[in-house]
Amino acid sequence: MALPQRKTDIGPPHFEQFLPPVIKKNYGKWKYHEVLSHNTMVHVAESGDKLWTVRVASPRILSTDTIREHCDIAEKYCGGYLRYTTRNNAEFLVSDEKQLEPLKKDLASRGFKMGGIGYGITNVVHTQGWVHCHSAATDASGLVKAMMDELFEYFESKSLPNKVRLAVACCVNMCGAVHCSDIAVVAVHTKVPTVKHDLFKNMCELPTVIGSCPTRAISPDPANKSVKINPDKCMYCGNCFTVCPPISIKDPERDGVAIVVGGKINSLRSNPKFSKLVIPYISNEPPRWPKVVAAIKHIVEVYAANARKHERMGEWIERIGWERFFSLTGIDFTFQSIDDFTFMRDTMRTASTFKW
Amino acid sequence: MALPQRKTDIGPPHFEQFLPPVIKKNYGKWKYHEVLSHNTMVHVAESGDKLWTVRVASPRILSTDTIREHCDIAEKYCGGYLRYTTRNNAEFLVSDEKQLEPLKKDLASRGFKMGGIGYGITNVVHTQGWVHCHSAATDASGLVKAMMDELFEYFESKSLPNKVRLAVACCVNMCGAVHCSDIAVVAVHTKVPTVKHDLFKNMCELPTVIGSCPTRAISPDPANKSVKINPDKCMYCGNCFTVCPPISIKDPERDGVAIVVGGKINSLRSNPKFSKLVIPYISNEPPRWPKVVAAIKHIVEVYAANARKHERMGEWIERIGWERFFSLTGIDFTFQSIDDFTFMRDTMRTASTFKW
Amino acid sequence: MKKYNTPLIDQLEKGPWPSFVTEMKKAGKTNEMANDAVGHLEKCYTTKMGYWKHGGIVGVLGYGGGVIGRYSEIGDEFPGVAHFHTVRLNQPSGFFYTSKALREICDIWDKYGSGLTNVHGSTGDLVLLGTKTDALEAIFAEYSSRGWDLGSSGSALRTPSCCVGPGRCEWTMYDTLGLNYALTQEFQDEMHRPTFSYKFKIKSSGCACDCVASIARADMSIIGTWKGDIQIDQNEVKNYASKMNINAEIINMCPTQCMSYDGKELKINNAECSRCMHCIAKMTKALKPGKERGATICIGSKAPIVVGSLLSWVIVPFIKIEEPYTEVKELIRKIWDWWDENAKPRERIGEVIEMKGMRSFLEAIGVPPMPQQIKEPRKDPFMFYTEDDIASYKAKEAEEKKTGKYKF
Amino acid sequence: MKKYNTPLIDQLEKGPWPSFVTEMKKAGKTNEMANDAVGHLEKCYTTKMGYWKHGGIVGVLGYGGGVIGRYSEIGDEFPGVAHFHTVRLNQPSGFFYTSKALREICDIWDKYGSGLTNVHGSTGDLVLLGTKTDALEAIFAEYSSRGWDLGSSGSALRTPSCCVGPGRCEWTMYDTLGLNYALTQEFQDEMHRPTFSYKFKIKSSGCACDCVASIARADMSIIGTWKGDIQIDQNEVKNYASKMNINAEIINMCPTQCMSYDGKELKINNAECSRCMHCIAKMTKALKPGKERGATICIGSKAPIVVGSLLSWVIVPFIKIEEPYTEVKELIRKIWDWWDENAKPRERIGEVIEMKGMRSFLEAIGVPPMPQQIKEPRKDPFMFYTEDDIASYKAKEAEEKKTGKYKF
Repeated sequence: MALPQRKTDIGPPHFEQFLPPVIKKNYGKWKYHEVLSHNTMVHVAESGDKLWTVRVASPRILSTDTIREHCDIAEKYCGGYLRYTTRNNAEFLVSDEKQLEPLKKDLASRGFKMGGIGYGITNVVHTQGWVHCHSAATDASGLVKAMMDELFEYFESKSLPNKVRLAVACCVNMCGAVHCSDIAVVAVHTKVPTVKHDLFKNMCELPTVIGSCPTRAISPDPANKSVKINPDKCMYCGNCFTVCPPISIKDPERDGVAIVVGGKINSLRSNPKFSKLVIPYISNEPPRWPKVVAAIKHIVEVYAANARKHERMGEWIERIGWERFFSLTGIDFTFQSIDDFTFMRDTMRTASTFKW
Repeated sequence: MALPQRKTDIGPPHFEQFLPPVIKKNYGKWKYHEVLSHNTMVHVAESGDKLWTVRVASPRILSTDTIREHCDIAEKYCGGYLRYTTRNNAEFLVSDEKQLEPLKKDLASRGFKMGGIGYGITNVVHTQGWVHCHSAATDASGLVKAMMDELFEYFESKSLPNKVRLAVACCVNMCGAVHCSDIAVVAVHTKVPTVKHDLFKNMCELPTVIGSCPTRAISPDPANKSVKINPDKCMYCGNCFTVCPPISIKDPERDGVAIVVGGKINSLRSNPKFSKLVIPYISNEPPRWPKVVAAIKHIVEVYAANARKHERMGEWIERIGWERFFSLTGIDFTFQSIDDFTFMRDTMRTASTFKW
Repeated sequence: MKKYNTPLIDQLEKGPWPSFVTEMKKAGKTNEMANDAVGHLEKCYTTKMGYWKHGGIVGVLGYGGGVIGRYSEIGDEFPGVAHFHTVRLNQPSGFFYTSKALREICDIWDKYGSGLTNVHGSTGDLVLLGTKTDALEAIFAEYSSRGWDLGSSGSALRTPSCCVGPGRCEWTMYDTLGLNYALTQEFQDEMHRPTFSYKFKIKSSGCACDCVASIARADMSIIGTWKGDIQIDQNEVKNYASKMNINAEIINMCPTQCMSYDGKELKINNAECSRCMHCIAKMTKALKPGKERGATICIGSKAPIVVGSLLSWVIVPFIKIEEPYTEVKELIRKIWDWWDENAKPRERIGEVIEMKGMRSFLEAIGVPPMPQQIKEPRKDPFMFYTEDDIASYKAKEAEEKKTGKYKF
Repeated sequence: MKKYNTPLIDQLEKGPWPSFVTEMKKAGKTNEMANDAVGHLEKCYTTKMGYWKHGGIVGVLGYGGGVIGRYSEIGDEFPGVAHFHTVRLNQPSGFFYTSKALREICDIWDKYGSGLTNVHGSTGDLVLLGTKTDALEAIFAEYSSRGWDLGSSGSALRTPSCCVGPGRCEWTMYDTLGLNYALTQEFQDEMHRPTFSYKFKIKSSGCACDCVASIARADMSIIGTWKGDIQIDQNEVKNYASKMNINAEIINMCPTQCMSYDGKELKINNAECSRCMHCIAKMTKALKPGKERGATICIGSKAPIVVGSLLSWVIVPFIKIEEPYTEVKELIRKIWDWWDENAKPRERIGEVIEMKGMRSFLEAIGVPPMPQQIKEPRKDPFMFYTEDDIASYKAKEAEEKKTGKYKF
């Protein structure tokens, strides 16, 4: 069969054709909403119309079969409309309350997991990992699966002082807003990369490679028509590898993950915050990364036991002080947590006021 | 007359010989103190002994005649003991309450000004200025005199929400803790320095001059055996002039002063803070710098009218927000207040939460 | 179809959370590429290493982006993933779909690709995961003829994305879906033909809740905000009072301490409110944002590479966001012009502003300095003065001498 | 004696604040140097420029510092200030004097110098302002024979200074006067013979009120602090309650919110107290610091030159400060050793730590990493790992596998 006529620069379809009638009618005229449970919320329009949302977990990697199953459900209960969220969940929207319980029953019977609304843990922002990325130092989807299995009760039913936003980055490039999460896992390299000098001059541009290094650790190696890397300055970020394939940084036994905590995106109460490094290294342990999962669960539990209602992880930590976070969690404080990169001036303590 | 035998490395006299008997007796055993007025406080020892302190203003530059007059007073009322403070006031100490009023009466009759204790304005930390410094861009003592004449009521009797610590630096070298003052005046240059190339090679070391520049604006000028200064990078700090006399930066009509506010040293309630730039330039107007004095008085008055009790200038500003400080004082916000030096990352606002 | 033994990743099919391994196997039942992707992944888990090569340059005619080339180092062993390119399909604003549209997307993808997707990718595109070079033109023809275009990749405007906005949120301060669509359409050329120094992301959030994380991961963050008083329904406040401790949960958590509640009436000193959304988000029936609505524009956020992560900086405290969005579009073009003139290759705009200084950037785009742009003024008195600056200070002083009144 | 016409600086003799011009004129009545200093200053005020040259190298035999050479560019016009060197006399701890001692200092100074002084200079020395090169040896002989030594200048340990401490303050957590004297005596060589990369300042404050501003202007800041509970006299609390609003002024201003007062009893959760001194400073009769006393050692503060001002960083959260101060002295020598090995010329220690990293410094002086040293941990996951670090993580993990218990 001949291919249809291609069109360029048409952009995406206009979103309006995908809006359910109740949304089209009440577009921009919503009055308030209420969280009814971990899996359901209702939005009420100024017109009095109501829209119920049921949120369903997704592994983000979906087969077309599963997408079609989403479609089946949408057609059965939602007039064929559905949407996905920024954090990769599916959402089924009904404007007729009578459809709500049958929808949820059907979802449950098909094995779909509902939850992720309100003060708990929703889906994890993450990167491609070994599934599809060239610079991955770990698998992201596997870590997410292992974490969410363990934390599942916080998705489905159990509440926390506020949301806990999790993220996984399979290298320090950190696609997605991993660097501002309540808890994030970031894969790290720990060894200076090696350079295949014979391939360098054909595959890499010298100024680009030198410029790729955030710590100025790379300098020309004229004898080899290549570069050399100063081990005293290299922080193993892997950016040189990204711009120059003959530079190799992967090392199965030395690659691992670090854990950062206390970031947030929204401006509620306090400004957006970066996550901060608290555990510098855990060995890469596929398929279920038991120590990483245990560490995250431990941090969530200490937060749950100590934070005040509405306090995000980072707000709680800033109220009690980072020294208290380390003592409450029992996490070892290491040299790696002391910033010796761009923020040292603003992160060292400049007062004798701290807690013992 | 022959000179006496010199001794080296003997260090200062031991302080103990200069302590009044009441202090020797109660050394390290003070129980509490009370501020009795802007010029008098009493310290009470665990033994019940009391020590009254009367604080007296000083211009810091003292003639030996005036020091001898301090000595006369100390001998008359204080057993010959006296001390000076870190902020250059003189203090007369009496352990016999009966001496207190006669001491104060005598001080007043000789024209000495008493005050500077408690929540007001005490003496001004300052540098040498034109009186004695080679790199001065203004006179410090003259500015202090003009300021304190205008603010004198806050020294002698009028109270503020908390102390207001003033300082004057006659260049950005900022001897003394000028950079952490409630309000400080700092003299600035505003033009790229000129270089006398013919003198350079005999008087200056090339690497030292290049290294002296915080913004890497200086590069070698091989043709002149000298250096050249990139006007796009120079921030007129004058450090190159300090290490190399043939570099000239003074300019009577362009030199001026800037005003920084909101710094503090102690850790009470909040951590020590740097002062921040709010007025980037006022022309140098000796002998009495009327606009500088008016600006400082205005800031003090706005602070007095708006801060809560115990709030230092910087604490008040941080509570209300810097945007509100600018609107309350009516000070123009200029590009100079936006950090484009080392702290830009931490001083730009990264949230849509601010006040109109 | 080859049957792989996958003892390691099989362990990721256990447990309550939906399993991506199950999804991969599901697609792998009928699709050779997906099946080899399963075996390939098991190998990664066994050796604790990835095997994907750096992306090569692949794409569709006339476009410089939208497809990410991906090849395996061990394609001999897993021929189904020897080529395994990603196709980015530009998602509709707000991720709204009909089942009809999704089925069409799936059908085409099953025909040419692995049957595996990401719904959605980090930037927002609907990601079609794994196809071969020679299928790309057919894929593009099929999708574009049905109204779907490719998203973006490389040194280009990346696919813009936005929060659900007026589609389902009472707090949105402008039409995020509409703006997002309009910007995407306006800048098709900048998306599909990479001519920038590096990537540029635009994300639109309707309010300070920032559900698309624009402040952290967009070179341009457009965040809804308002002027004017928060609208209070005192009756609803009373209803909340019966189920929550308003003083503990609202008043005492207000960052500016601009509210009070005496058990009868909630009072807000709106002049001191910073519009953080806490009170509104917790008492959504009782409180509504003010009536003059628009957005704050922030610039520059990015992840750690190269010299550390940045959050976006406030540039324009308030701008109206109204159709046809001329003001925003013009601002974007001015921003790109300055970036283009000043950036070295692979420099994000935040990095260039850091290098060249905020003043250069603000002057180029015609925005004056405002205290809303900063958390606090500079500390060190090292600063640039132009000749014009000095002239204007001197002129002000001359004026003051005449009037006898200082202007600071 | 030449009589200068000084209309400009005469205006600085008016007003209530004591006038430095009056002081200069007073000295100038009988002293030619001081008289010319008056004329010289009037010229500065007239032209709005200074006329002092860069200091040349002058001093006394065997010392490399303590005297600052100062020459006027217009010495022909004002011969009395052609040479106008500064002599720094090392002040006694706490600036305590007897009139006898001061008179002796004045008499010698009138004999050889301008009769003008700074009581005191910024670093703490009693500054004798203005003398000639050929008088320096006589000045030193006269002062040193009477027990006074020179302070310091140049790339050396600068004259240490301290707050009034146990001399007259109930809050001092160690003997600041004693420590200051002991350190000054211990390091005479380092003060008088500059062999450092640049200046090094030590300032000792008895508590967090930091009356000598050590946190802002000392390469080594020694700030008194304590462990253990704040001592409360509940009766005195009641007395304060009759004259102040304890909840408004104390409880609500506590930065850690670790206090409460119900009108009867003041309670402090000492575990959460950060020892900021606010409550103690405002209720000095009722509250006293805890009983285990010592100091926090912070390193690195300086003014803006070269790359911006620094406040000192916490290095040793708690150290006992007790005679003979061996631990502090040893720490100082270790700090100098590391600085000496790593600094370029004119690099302050804070700048070197920034360049080389805190870890290098802490390891060299034998101090472990502690969360008390930081306000917050690093943001970007760019970090160094040593082979030993990795080995110790691996060993910990091996141990965990055995015990089945994780240690994070």
